Amino acid sequence: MTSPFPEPFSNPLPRELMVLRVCRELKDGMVVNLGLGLPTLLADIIPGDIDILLHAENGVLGYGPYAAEGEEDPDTINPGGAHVTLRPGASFFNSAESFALVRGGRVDIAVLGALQVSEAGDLANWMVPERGVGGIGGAMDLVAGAKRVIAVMEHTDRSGRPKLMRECTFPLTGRRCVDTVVTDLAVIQVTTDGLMLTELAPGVSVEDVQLRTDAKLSLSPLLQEMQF
Amino acid sequence: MTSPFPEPFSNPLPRELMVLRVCRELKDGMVVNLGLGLPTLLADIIPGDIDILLHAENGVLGYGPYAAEGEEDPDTINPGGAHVTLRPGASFFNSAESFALVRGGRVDIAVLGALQVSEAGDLANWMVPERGVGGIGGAMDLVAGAKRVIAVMEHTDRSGRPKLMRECTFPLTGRRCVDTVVTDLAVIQVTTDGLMLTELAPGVSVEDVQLRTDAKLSLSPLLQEMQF
Amino acid sequence: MNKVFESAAAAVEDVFDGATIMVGGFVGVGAPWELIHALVRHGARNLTCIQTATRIEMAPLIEAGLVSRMITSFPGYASVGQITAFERRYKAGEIELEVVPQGTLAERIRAGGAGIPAFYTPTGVGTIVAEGKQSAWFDGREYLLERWLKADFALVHAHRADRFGNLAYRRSGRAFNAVMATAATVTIAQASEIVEPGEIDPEDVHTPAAYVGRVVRCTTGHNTARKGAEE
Amino acid sequence: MNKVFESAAAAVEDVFDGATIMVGGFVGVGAPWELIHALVRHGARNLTCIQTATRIEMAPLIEAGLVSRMITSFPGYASVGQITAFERRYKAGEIELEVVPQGTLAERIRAGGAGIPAFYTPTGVGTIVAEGKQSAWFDGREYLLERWLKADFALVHAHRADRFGNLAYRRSGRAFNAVMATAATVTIAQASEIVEPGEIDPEDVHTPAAYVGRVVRCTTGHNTARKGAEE
Repeated sequence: MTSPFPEPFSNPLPRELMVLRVCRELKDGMVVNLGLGLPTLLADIIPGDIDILLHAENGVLGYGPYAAEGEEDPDTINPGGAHVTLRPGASFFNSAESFALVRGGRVDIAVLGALQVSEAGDLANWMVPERGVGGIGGAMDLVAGAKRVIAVMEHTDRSGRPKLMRECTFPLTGRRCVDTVVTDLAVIQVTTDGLMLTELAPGVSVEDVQLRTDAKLSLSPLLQEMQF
Repeated sequence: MTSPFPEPFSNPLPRELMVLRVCRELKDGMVVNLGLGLPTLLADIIPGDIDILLHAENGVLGYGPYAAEGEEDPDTINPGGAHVTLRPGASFFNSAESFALVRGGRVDIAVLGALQVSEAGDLANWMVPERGVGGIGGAMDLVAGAKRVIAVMEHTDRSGRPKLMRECTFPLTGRRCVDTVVTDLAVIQVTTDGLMLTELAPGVSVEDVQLRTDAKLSLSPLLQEMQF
Repeated sequence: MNKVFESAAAAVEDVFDGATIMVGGFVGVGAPWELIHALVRHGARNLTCIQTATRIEMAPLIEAGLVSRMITSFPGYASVGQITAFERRYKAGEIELEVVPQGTLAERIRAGGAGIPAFYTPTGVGTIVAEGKQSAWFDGREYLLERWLKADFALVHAHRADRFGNLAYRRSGRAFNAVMATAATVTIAQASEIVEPGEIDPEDVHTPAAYVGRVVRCTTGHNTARKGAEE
Repeated sequence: MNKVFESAAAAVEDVFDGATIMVGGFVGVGAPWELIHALVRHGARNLTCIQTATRIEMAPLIEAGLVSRMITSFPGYASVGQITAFERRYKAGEIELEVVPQGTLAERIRAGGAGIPAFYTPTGVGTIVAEGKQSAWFDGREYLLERWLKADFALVHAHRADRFGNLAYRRSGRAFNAVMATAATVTIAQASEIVEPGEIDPEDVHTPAAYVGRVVRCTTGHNTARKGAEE
């Protein structure tokens, strides 16, 4: 049986460059939360000339890159359980305080992995129904509270199935919550008129992207190639 | 015009002894909140052989007696603004945490001043209507949250008007919240059947008390003289 | 990232007529005196102010006639003979009053900072505080529905601050300061000392930098409570 | 006042069949391992457990078949291939599940400790979390009504404790431990170190003694997180 979906794109952006593209959205002084998976890579590449406060659900503000082998502090982890370092100006607090900060609107950007994003900006990122049991973690709180949500994901799943949908088919994390989607093919903004393609990865055409997108894309008048 | 009320009792208990009587209710390990006014005197007379954690609404648990002249810490006060000392094992927290502890039922005894107490245990202690503007402070939270409320007050006001009423006439602090009343004449328990006289101050008769009480008092089968 | 302002005057410069202001401090301890006095000089009017009491921290703003609405747990002092500036102006009809039990006040401010628009509390059931409020029963007990409180500006006093806006209070200076600092669009902190990020131990930060917009170094010495200023 | 128990076994001795237990720890950091293992040995059954995840701290209790209901934000791990003890027993119908977003879980526990029976939150609107819940609109936005969570026992790990029950956590060991410690009828803390009252600076106490019923000294070394144990 052949796949009903187009071939995956031959030369998508590597994960490192997707993350580098997301990093350009971070500005000095911002509070940023990085979801599990791909977004956590950002912690290691934030430029030294800006001060970003990375927020971790488990009660840390201002953590830094992964700890070097042998220099791990046993009680300093990111929400994924990886040992991280602290930047100067960090603080610890409990989980209720941590999510108070999130719901209270103090997170400027939440960068989250995604399974599906709809043209209305609905996000599904916690459960693949055929696996049966998912993990919500802090994602629902983050999409409810963060000022801006950036979803970062491969443009399609491994079988080529589009992840940018007219409607999500997986259980939702939140409705109308995603502002920007960064994929291995493009950058897409969620507007009140649906999805707008604003940037293309090097070597990717508008057709390449639309072919692999379930929702209809509009084109930004300022459509350009992704910068890193 | 003569007063419609009986003469004030000639030889009521001094404030120091009222407070000493209340002190006998405190047991090792208890968390106790002392309201403004008369109850604050308790902080100075807690026996050294029991550990009581005094809770202050402004975010202290485990404060001690008043600070000696010249030894005041500028940032260590009770809710009345008086400089106090700390006992070993004290802790500081913010006002939201302080009242979380109160509403959460962690205060074993709240000792509060009172303007009026009704036979149902209603308490009025924050406003004299003719003065027009009162101060609720933390009293409504304390009566809602403390496991036990002891009201301590003179048995009548200065004109001889009873303060133990069938119904309070002043604005309430809380309904059915007072468990015990300690006055300068007697100790009275609030029961489901109304007020029960359990102890008499030295030299005070049942009639002396009932005469100066608007509500009907029942007599405890164990009625005794107050011990200090 | 540098949130340090050169002066209290500069830090309160954009406070506008009709703004809602939370004012920290408890019986004078942890009172943001320099910001309060800067605000008096700035002169924004028709302020709605939120403070647990009216007698001490609020006095300069009330006496200057800048306050038109007060949300407080201590509008007056039943046990004190003298009348305060607040009581005088309130009775003259110049200031509107919303009386809130102190714990409900703290929880409403905390809710404002925590993105909780409303919550149920047992405090005030059966009293005048319940008037006009929804109530509901849970597990056999009645509770009142209370709404969050937020402000345009919060004025707080910290013991130490860094240029990211991390704050540490001293002892009972924490009280309402640490709660109000979370609930305003712009939180302005005066601090006895300003240090470099990292100098406040991450375990000792009471208000994380995310909540704080502006930091000003105190020019006068450490605040002191009024000795024996019992309410 | 002396809340120190001689052993973890003695501290969990009265945990009864059908009890509700909050279990602290986050990906193993701040996990109350000695109390967890004592509870496994004690063997109380049909427990309702509250933990932010199911894979690490809960594994010994679930594998021993003691848990019949789980309230958690991470029942499974979408990104991990292997199936956990929880997933196996859940799919076999042996454990009931209530999935709660992590922030709502923290806030519900905090509400349990704070005497707030219910509150409104924006989290989960329009998702399966909203099913069967009341919602209300405030200022043009929809919110869900969530109930407090309380427990019969909370098991937490502290870095330092004193015999009054004051607790101080270390770094991200604070997370859920400090919240759960406020919301149980009996809070049981294991601590790496037990000191005399006063040795923990009053500014450094994270959980005041009023919340804590029992304290046990850890017999093993300091807990460590699983390196890179990414969920």
